Amino acid sequence: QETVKVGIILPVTGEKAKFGEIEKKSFEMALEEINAAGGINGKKLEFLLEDDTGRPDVARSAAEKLITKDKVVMLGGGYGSSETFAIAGVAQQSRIPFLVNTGSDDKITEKKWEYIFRLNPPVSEYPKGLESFLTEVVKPKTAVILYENTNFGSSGSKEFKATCERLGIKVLMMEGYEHGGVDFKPLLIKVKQANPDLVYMISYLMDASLLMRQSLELRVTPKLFVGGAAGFTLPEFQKNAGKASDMVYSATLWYQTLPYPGAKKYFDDFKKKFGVDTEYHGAEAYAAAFVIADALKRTKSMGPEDVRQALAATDMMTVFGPVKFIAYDTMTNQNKLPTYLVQWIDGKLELVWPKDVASKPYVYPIDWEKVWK
Amino acid sequence: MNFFQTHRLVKAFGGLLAVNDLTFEVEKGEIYGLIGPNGSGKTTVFNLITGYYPITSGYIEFQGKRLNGLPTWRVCKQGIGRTFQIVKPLRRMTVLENVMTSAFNRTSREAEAREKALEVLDFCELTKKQDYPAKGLTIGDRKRMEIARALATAPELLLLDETMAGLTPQEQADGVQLIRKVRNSGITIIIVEHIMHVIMNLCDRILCINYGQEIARGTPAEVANNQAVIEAYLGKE
Amino acid sequence: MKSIRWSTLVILLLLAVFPLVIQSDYYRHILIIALMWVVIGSSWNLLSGYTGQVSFGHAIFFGIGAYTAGLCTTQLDISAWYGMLLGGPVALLIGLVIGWICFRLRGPYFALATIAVGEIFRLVATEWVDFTEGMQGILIIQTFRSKIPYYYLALGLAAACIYSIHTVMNSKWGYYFLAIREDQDAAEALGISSFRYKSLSLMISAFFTGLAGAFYMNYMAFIDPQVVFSLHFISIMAILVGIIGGVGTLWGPPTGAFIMVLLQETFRSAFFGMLPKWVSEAHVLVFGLLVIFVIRYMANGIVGDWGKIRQVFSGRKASPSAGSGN
Amino acid sequence: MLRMENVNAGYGDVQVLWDVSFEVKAREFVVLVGANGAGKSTIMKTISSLLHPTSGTIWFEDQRLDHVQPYHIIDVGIAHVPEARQLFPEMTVLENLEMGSLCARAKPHRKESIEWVLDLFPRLRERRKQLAGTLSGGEQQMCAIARGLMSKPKMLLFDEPSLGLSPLLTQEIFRLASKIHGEGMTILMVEQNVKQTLAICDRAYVLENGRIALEGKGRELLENEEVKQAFLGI
Amino acid sequence: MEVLIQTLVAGILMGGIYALVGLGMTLIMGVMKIVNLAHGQLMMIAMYITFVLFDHFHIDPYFSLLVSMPALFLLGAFIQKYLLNPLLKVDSILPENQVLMTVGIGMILTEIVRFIFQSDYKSVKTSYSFSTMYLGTISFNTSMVVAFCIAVLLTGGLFFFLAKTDVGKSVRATAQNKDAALLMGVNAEWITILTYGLGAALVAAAGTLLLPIYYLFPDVGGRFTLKAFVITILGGMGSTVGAIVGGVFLGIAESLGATYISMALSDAVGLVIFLLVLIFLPGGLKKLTKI
Ligand SMILES: Nc1ncnc2c1ncn2[C@@H]1O[C@H](COP(=O)(O)OP(=O)(O)OP(=O)(O)O)[C@@H](O)[C@H]1O
Ligand SMILES: Nc1ncnc2c1ncn2[C@@H]1O[C@H](COP(=O)(O)OP(=O)(O)OP(=O)(O)O)[C@@H](O)[C@H]1O
Ligand SMILES: [Mg+2]
Ligand SMILES: [Mg+2]
Repeated sequence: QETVKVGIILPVTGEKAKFGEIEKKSFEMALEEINAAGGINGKKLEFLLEDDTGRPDVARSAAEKLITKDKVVMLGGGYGSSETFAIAGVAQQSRIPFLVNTGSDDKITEKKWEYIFRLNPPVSEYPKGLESFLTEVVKPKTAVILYENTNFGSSGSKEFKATCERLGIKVLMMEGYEHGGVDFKPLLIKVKQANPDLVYMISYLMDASLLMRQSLELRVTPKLFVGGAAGFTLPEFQKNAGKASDMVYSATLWYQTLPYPGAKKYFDDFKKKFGVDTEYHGAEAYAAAFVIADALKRTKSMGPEDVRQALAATDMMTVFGPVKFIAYDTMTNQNKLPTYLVQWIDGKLELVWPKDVASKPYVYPIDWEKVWK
Repeated sequence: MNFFQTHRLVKAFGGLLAVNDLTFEVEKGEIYGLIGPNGSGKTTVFNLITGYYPITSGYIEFQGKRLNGLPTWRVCKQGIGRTFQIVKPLRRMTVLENVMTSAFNRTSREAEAREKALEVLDFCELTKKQDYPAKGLTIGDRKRMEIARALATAPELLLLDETMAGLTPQEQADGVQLIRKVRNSGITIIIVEHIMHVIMNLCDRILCINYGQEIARGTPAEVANNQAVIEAYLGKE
Repeated sequence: MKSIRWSTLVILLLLAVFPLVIQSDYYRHILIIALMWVVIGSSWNLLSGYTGQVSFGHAIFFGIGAYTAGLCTTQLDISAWYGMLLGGPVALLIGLVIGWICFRLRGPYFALATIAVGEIFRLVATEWVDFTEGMQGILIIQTFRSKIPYYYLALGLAAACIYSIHTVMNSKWGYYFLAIREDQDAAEALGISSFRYKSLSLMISAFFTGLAGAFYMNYMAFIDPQVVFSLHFISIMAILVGIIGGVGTLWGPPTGAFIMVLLQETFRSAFFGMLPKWVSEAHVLVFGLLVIFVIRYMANGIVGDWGKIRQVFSGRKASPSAGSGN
Repeated sequence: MLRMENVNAGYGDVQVLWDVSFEVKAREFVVLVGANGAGKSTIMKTISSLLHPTSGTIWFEDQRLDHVQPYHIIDVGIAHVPEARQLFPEMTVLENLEMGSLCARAKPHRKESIEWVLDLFPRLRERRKQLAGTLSGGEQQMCAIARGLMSKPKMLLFDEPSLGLSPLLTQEIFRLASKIHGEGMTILMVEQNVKQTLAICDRAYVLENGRIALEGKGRELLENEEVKQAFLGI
Repeated sequence: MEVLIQTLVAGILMGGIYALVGLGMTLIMGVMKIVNLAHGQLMMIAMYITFVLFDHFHIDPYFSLLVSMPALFLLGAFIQKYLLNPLLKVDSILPENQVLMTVGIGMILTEIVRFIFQSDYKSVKTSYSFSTMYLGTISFNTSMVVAFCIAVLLTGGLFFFLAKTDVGKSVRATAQNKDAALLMGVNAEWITILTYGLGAALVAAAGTLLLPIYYLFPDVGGRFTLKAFVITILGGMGSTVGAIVGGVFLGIAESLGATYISMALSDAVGLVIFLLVLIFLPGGLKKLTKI
């Protein structure tokens, strides 16, 4: 039987494999559903998964292989921003469409590369959902920004600083750190000294939980802690940080209770199938699979130019929200999505902002002494 | 001006004075013997001359030039070659390569170095073994190679540290011949050795030290009959 | 130390016609990467295998070369190709400074110092955001869409590197390098300034590694500090290339480079998709096993122990090998 | 006490010992002489099992030694003072001596033994806290011999004990060897100081290219023309 | 002032953990002269053992020391016997072959763990995970205080072992001259196996004690290997007291660096000190403290 081949590049080994795994499973889950529902106009859809091991040079090799050897009709995946860049470079040059679903550096869609499409919002927009919350509810005067100095962390922190300045919030301190640290206390001592209203942290999973645990130890008590997505929304964060995770806010791109068709079902099915929780990365991947299938169903031929046009004409609903690739600000082929605010309340992650989609009312102000008892 | 001299040379290791106020001079063309009990500081003197250890005080002069503070390799360039008490062959290089390496001291051309090396090997009667890797040599041959290597740097002063230890009497006799030959080719030699008949046979003058200090000096006969030397070093036979 | 033989010319010729015969950009890409590793591995071997100063920090020079090229574009607004001119010399100068610091140390201490310096470079490149763009890395646009120019450039670089090393090793310097490796004290006594010659060896080594880095920038069009200054993916990989191929031999590192790059790619892609997926997931495991196997049974690498390997296959008994092959 | 029968041994493919047979009786002082590379040290290593023979047997009292592990040798009662000293360079002289008395036989007497050997070598007493690696050549040799004595052995293997020692010390060491021998110790010694050793030993073997070439009483060999020519350079 | 004191406290407590990591290394690298690039990976294995014991059998991490240390001892002994010892018998051009072997071992350990546990982050949460003691406004993390005390105890034990016992002396002797050790009746092979095993067991203690305050994933080891080198060189090769002094020194330096320079450069602070010590104080702090 003839198949339609699409290359998917994800880190399934190496340090980033944790999220690569979730995305890989989501892609596979989606693939089963797509093929069960008739595939691509009767042809079977096939995902050729390549491991980029979290390294740009390997990602590039993988892309080269998929394009020239396997002759895939398009590419998907792209987890780390650096790897995504490397893949995008090859894709653009070889004129093969590439749908990015996680790599979030703004620059990826700022190059006017017509073959590169992005499903997820760029990192600068992650705190958009937070913005209205701050202006309407908290009205903080001062803030501290902590970030891991990866591509994701440093560009995110810059954007948030700009946001703060726009909102008239004084940034008392903005400091990066090398991820994987054991002892964040020296950093947090300084935060305590600065005594800000808001602590905004862009951290991956375990740094996030250590930051909160050690804040508890040192009794760092701003009006609120907010995570910039990534680590703060995962179940492991709560598991590791325990009571230190309580009442912590986080920006997020997605939440299972959002009123998108199939969102809750995807979340439940994933849990049933693999026995573990999924989160926004998984939803991105799952949605990307359907966007790919949709475009391939609509394309005139499997030639790259036709596929590109089909992708560009996408206008559909997914578990991750509506998908439509447009040009706005400095970006092209970028999907525009709202972002949200979640909060850990009594050990559960709840969607708290915007109010109209909230799964539970937000808790504010917070009495840390009581929470951390 | 002496060809080579040390003046009030001192070397301290922590509190231990391994060389203590040692002054001696060597004339061009002679074979000068340095003897003394074990641990009296002979090897240390060599290490001071060749710059392995910094000098605590005093100075060393060679052909009117101070050697103090010169790094080892510069001392060699000045024209002083040495052998090691514990031989240090370049193990994975052949005998020829070993000697060529030191022949490069005076030339940068490979062919010239090879020629010089072959000449020295012939002189030291090692030609037959030139293609052996150095690690496969017997002790006797290793010591020969040490000498050959030191010679190939074209030294004017050669420091020999116990080159005869561990050789059979027959081999020692050959060694004595070799050293004579070296001297006859115009090279000055300072020799450290515990084997008395070698020292007595070879040396023009001898300095005997103990605890880093001079206890006697003079011709072989004078030193051999010196009471202090007999007590500290030679013993009664 | 034999002169270059006709077999070398045959290999060169085969490599030269390869991209004309094989049309797949994928295979060309793999060969380009392999050739780049030939340069890095051979350079590492000059310093570590021939001169005995085992470096765990060659990523420094690779990174410096890559960043020199990248910064040409971001800071000076000139083509990253100028990096091919500047990358080598800049790496060489940095090498001189690093040598000045680290050559006071011997053996494992030297190795540890190079690890530390390498990590410091990585951290600085990460932190000095204004200058290096930090973790955002440097992204340029590739000049050529075809692989062919990159291929011949890499081939030329590899050939120049091997030829230079061959020439150096047959000169006075070569003898001096080996002497320092075998016994530094003895070498000093023979009039060899170990510091000077170790520095020379490092400078040549850094120069070519820097060129490889500059090439990488131009070819990959994207770099960031975690990649080009990586301890694991550059420094240790350089050692693996050297050791598996055979340290202290001219053809060892090139052999090692091809084996490592090809194996890595083969396993990563699960034998080009012919084997089940878990093979791909296990590729680091297989790598580790390979390393252990080679070190355990072929201590001098594939080229260094070639005699031994041949004998195993022809069923004869191995005899102790003599001297360093070349 | 020690008997070697038809031993062949070597390193890798290179055979060094060819069909070597000899014996050392209890309380005897036997010397091995031979040119460089004749295989003297190899014989010593074979006895102390650092090297296993390819064929042949070695008996010590009633035990076969040819395939035991080297670390059992000291329990059997043999102390090997190896060529080139082989001290533990980063341990003090005292610690080196203590290492000599690890075996069950010697351990209880460690304190007395240390005093005893330090009396034998006053120089070592001066240097007892110094790291062995920084001792002069001769001091190291003394330390190695002293360490060998620490195990209260039944038999001592000396490999060129006078190498690098001053004439005075050389005499002292030979005197010492005679003294220990006089007190009932069995000794097998390799020496290049042929004249002096042959004068004090009971019997000697001459080794040539890995084969036993001559055997005889020390004094007799000293008169032997072949020996004179080969070793005394006369 | 409070900032400074809290920074110092954080540094000293971190130093306790570092000392534990360095202690195993000082035995393996300082005494045995094996540059062990698999050190962190051994620690990682110990952490997984602790994790499994906690997760499946609900055994407290402090009790699982009794399992993780012996288990790592066996693993270390296995590595030494079958992988490292055979290397001593071959004549290779670079003595650093052995270093590479440990790189390979590290890779394999990591990948095996990844095979079993995937790349997921794991952590254990005990009743005392959040326990903190306060002295005025200065906080002391209880788990770290305990780790510090155990580090002191183990250092004392190891010091006594190496300096005063015959087996300990045999360990040093074997490292310095294997043939001579054999002649002294030391079963040298067994001693090397014992030493590496002990080193592995010590780093296992570090891993187990770190787990309650940290987390684990297959790649957790690498950064600790580097720390271990820094500490060992800082403290002086083979010096047990040096390991704890070096550990605390590094902890304080990093903390001060993080507070007063930048958190992101705190690792660099450690590395720069490392280089300075290597170059200007060869022999490390041992040279100053003489132990
Ligand atoms: N690096 C060092 N540190 C401390 N003491 C040292 C060092 N090198 C030598 N010594 C001491 O200095 C003294 C002189 O040693 P040296 O090696 O010069 O003696 P030597 O005369 O050559 O003896 P031998 O004839 O036994 O070779 C000895 O007591 C020795 O212990
Ligand atoms: N470890 C080794 N590997 C290979 N060959 C060796 C080894 N040790 C010794 N040989 C060789 O074995 C032969 C005998 O050596 P041995 O050390 O027994 O001689 P020896 O009689 O003790 O000489 P010397 O007087 O020089 O000590 C020599 O040819 C030597 O090169
Ligand atoms: Mg001496
Ligand atoms: Mg011998």
